[in-house]
Amino acid sequence: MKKTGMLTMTIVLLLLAAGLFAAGSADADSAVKPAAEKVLTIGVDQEAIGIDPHIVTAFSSHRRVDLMYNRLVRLDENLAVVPDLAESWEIPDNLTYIFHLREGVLFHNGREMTADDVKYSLERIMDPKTASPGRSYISLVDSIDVLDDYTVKLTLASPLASLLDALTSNNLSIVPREAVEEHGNLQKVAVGTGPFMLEEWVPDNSMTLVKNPDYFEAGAPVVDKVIYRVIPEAASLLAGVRSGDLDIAAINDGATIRQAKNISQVEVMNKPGINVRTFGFNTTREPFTDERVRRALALAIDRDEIVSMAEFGMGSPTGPIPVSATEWALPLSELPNTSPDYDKAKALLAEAGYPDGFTFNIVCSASYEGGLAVAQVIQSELKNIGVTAELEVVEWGVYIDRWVKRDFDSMVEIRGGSGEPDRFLYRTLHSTGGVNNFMFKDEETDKLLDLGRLQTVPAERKATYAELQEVLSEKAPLVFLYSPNENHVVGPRVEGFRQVGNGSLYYVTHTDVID
Amino acid sequence: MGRYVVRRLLSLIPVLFGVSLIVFFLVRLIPGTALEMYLGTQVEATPEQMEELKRIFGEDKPVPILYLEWLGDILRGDFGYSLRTGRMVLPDILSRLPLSLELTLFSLILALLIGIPLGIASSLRQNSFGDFVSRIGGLLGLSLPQFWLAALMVMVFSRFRGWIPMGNYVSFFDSPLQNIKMLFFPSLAIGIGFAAVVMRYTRNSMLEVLQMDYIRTAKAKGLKKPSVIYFHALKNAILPVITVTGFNAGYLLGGAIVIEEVFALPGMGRLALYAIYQRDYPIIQAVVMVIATLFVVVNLITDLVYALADPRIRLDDVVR
Amino acid sequence: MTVPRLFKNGIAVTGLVIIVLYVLIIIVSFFWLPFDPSEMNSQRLLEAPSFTSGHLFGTDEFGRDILSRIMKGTTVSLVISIAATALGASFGILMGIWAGYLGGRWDNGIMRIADVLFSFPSLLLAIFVMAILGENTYNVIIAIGIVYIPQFARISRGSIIALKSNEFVRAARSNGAGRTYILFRHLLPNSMAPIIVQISLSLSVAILLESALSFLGLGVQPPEPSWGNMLSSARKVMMLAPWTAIYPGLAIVTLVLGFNLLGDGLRDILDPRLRNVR
Amino acid sequence: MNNETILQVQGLMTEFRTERGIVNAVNDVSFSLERGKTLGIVGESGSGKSVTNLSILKLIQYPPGRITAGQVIFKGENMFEWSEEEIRTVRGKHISMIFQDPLTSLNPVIKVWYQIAEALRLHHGMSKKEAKAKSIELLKLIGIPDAEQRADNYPHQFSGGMRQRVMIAMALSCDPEILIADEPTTALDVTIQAQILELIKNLSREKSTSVIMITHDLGVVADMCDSVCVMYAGRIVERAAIDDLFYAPQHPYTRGLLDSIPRIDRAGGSRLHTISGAPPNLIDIPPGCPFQPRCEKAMNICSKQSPPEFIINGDASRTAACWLHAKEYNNG
Repeated sequence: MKKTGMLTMTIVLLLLAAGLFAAGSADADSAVKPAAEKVLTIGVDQEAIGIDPHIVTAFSSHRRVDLMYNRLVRLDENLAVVPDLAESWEIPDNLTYIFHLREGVLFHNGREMTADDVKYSLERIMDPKTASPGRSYISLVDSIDVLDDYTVKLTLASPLASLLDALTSNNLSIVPREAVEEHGNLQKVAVGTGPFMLEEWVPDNSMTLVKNPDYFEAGAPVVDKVIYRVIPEAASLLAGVRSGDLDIAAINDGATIRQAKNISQVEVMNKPGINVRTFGFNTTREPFTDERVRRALALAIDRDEIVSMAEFGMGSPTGPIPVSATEWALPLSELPNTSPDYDKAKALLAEAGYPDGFTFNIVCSASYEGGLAVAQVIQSELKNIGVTAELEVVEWGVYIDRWVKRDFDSMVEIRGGSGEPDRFLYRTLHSTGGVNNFMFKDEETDKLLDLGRLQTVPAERKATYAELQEVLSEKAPLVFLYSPNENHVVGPRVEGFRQVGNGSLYYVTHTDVID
Repeated sequence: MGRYVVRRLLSLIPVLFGVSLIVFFLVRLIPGTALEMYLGTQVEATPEQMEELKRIFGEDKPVPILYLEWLGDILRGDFGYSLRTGRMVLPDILSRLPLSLELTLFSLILALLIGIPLGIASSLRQNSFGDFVSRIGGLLGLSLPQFWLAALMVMVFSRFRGWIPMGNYVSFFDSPLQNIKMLFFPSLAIGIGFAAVVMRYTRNSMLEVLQMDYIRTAKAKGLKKPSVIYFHALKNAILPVITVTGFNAGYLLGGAIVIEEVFALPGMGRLALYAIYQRDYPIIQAVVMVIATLFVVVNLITDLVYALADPRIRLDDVVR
Repeated sequence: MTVPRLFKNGIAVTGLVIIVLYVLIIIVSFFWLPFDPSEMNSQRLLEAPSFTSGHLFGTDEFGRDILSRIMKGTTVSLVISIAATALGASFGILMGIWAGYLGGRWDNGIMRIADVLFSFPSLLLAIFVMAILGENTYNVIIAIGIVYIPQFARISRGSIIALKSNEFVRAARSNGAGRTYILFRHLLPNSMAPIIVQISLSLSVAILLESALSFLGLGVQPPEPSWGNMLSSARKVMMLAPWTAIYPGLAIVTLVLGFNLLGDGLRDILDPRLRNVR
Repeated sequence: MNNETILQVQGLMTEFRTERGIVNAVNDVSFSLERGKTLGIVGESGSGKSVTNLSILKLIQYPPGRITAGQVIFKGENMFEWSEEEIRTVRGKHISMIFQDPLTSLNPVIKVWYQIAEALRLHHGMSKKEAKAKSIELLKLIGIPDAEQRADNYPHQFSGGMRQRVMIAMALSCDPEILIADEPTTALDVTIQAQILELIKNLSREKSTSVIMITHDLGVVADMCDSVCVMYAGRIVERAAIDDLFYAPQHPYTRGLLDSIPRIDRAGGSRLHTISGAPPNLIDIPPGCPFQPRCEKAMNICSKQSPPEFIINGDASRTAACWLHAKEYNNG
């Protein structure tokens, strides 16, 4: 014990000494440091799962890729398509797209980006071996031709009016061939053309990006360093901004945002996002095979109540096209079956043979995407028309499993929307759509979706999608509930940050920090 | 002693084998696969893409074959790649290990610093009002749900910059002061419960020891009260406390999941949790194996420390 | 002898009183609750506790009455804690006494299994079981019960081994008593003291485990109220409406404290080495 | 120096509170000890002899034990009026003790030399080094072979007799004026018993230490003591010089004790005597003589009134608490 006592003492003393020493040296460091390296710290709730822009599926990865790579075109804060690597483009017919690239854009490895890189990137995405989620966005592209170093031509197999919008996806970023060949893939390294370069990545802790000094946009980026910190708890994210540990935090939890609004030190930025919370039916299971039953349920749902209870008011009720896509979305008041009418609902149920209601399951999960809170409100609302909903609350992995296997009566989901109706609705509701989990097969819907792809005259397209919105509200394969706000809580040092609306952090490039 | 350590480490083999078997098949019983998690709900994949993905995610072979392959790999020290991030499993785990060890160590230190003095004080006034109050206080500490306490701490202390880690974990060797500052509340949230356990053991053990003849001898020698209590009594009373501390240390290594989650600390528990959510089998398997190994090693260390503290124990005689 | 001593022990009595109070709350909750615990009210979201509204503990983010939910949740918490402990204790004790009594190969085999289960972190094991079985109240019981098995196995094995060599066992055997008879009539009753203490502690830990599982979204599932899932959903709103977290938290703390007090008191009473003449 | 009274115990009462009631372990005990002499205190287990002696140094644990009355006069001062701190300075330095079971009485996790050295460092202000040297010296003195090496051992590495030697070394390290030996040989083998007793006898004689020898073994008393007190049920029932006790016991209990010793000089035919019955329960002692239920010569008065100590033959140091002597007194 004598010896152990001595040992303990020695360790404690050593630790103390080390502590003082390091504290002293740390202070010395900061004193010597040259004036103000500008560091912007961003808090996010999930770690990136790889950073190869062609491979990643997780939203958390997209948020990183945003700042390290460029696409041909990008979305601005109004969700409009604007130039990125392509300075301009021509669409001679609805099957041909010609892009003129910026000159003098350098990859992080110092080599200039040319049309060959565009061709290589898009072909890598199309290669099944890459297993890229971006493949479906450009599956209609028939050929990619390099016209000269700075011009590239895409030829489509059939018209796709939403192609430009699709090309804004991070999954269609332009990457250099040699980096892929050197590393096998780009999951751990970043060699893009973007405003920031990867400096260090400590998984589940932080990712540090440094300014790309050769970035093609003059004066950007403004800050020298961007640090992402992974903090799963919304409350902790807010606390971080409040204490000054974080400058910007992306928070999707309504309660926390409501609370942030009461805190004077922080600013809350929000706008309706492009995602849509949905309550969808398995249209191959009784009684949801009957359109009248689905409509009756839609009529029992009070979107405002759901937004106020499940999102603490931080969202906007929406129809089939997210309200943030202002160009396309019809106001809810112009769509049928979007406000509660219990009498009509009960009448429809009686007509369909369920005068006393029925019992069914709602699959949901406790994670944010799983919509447990929404399911609880729906459950309560459906009591008004005598329908009993039983919640099947499952772990997230099980939720995905059920989703993939289409094993549910009904399911609460959050769907990644788009400012471009074709991109959102075709895959969701066309009978051949890849994520048509409702197994909805409706000729009228298919016809309108196909038509929308062909039309390049804006007014004509608009009419088509207006009609589609009405059809979908009437046939109700799913109930479009609301678009959650995109929220950022911003500290006092931050200047010039703007939200895109699709969660992208692109405008970090233009953001400054002021002490 | 060397022989004893070797024997104990050898006994690790059947345990680890059992753990590996259980974990490998158990994780595959959980509905959903890593591939499904990877694709999520937003991604479409064509059939030929799916074939490729299934090969990448190791879903193209029967599970027993996969197990044998995996067993062969880990015997060669190859823990494979994460299905979620594509990174090598072992470096990823080893990078989390210091935090988990540190959190465990700090919580135990806090628990001992709080628990032992309270336990002694309580035992010296057995059945007094103070004893009653401190016992109830100790049991109260044991009754607090850790995450509740942690959430309350975040709520109250998050306004002070640098006190709550916020995902910004600083290694002890980079900045010890900052490191200790950040781990203080997480360690406290964990340590309070264990402090109660330590207090209880200290108290009970002190009560027992204080009745011993050798305490009477010490008093009869005219020793002052502090040296009777803190030297003669405590040296004996501490023995069961060592055992329980070691036991808790082993338990804690993988058990701080909830605290790591609330304070956003990148530790082993959280790694395991996320791996389960993502069905990242190689990670789950490796984490559980590492934790099980640590558990056994910590128990071994405890026994060694015990033997050091109690001269009556000679390790080579211990039959296990 | 033990029962009067129990009542002399202030700690144990305090614990018992708390537990009895909660049992009374359960009985009351079967017949009467202040509000319907699942009734949502969009006009009364996150209302602070007040006498005038009748929501003594305030309302949650769906406008539901927190007091009613806590009262309803008491049943869930107690049922889980008792059932899980019963499950873990019965399997664990059977394994432990069998291993301890038979010794040799049996002992080795059974205790290796317990070792393997033991070196699994308990929460992780519970998470595994929940993920495999799916989230509902029964599976919470099974998950926690499984976590308990090795603990009970170790304790009961230890005390059986300590007793096995005692005179009275030899005496019973020389009187021609059978194995099973000796085990259940002689050894088990005499080894109950540490097991009883472990049971009372397990009861309290079960409540904490349930709440930790719920925190991770793997426990009792809404809308059925459990203290754990109330706390877990309160986490989001606790800064806005602290009462949503404070009252369910206090409910957990007091009941767990009750079990812990009882357990600690029982330990005093059953452990003769600590028995101090007064 | 002769006949100087060094310690005087007067009217000592010690009780224990238990769940069943108050145990009067020591009930109005008085005796005195002279310098350089050895006093034996004899009695069955539970008769209160150990408690009496623990009470002298206030080593009774409270709760449950408590000294309720009496005086202990050490060199003319009543120690019971002293503070705890003052009493502490007497312990180990002026009055030290040896206990019955050397295994449990030595701290198992502390090295032997350190346990001996503690008192030296405390009372004589020795440095650690000096104290260790002195401890080794003491170990040699009491006959431990290889004392230098053995000093670093722990108690469990010693045999029973060796341990008791260590206890003795510890007790005598500071050259106390009084040594209280509480059944020092009970836990030992017979052969070792004699060695230990011899050791105590020699050491105490050398330094003219006064000894209180607590034992249930009359053989030990005969071997060691100058005078004897016989205790029964928390009281002294007879006191006498050593020869008087053996040749002319005055109390039936003492007589019983003596008769239960096998003796060579007794005729082969006589039976070995035992005292029938059991010692009384010390809770709620009935009125009358506590020995009365077991006494062959019990009279009426014995069950009604407890006998005071009667002085025998006018010698104040020769008493017996028995009503039989009341008659004799009256007649005389």
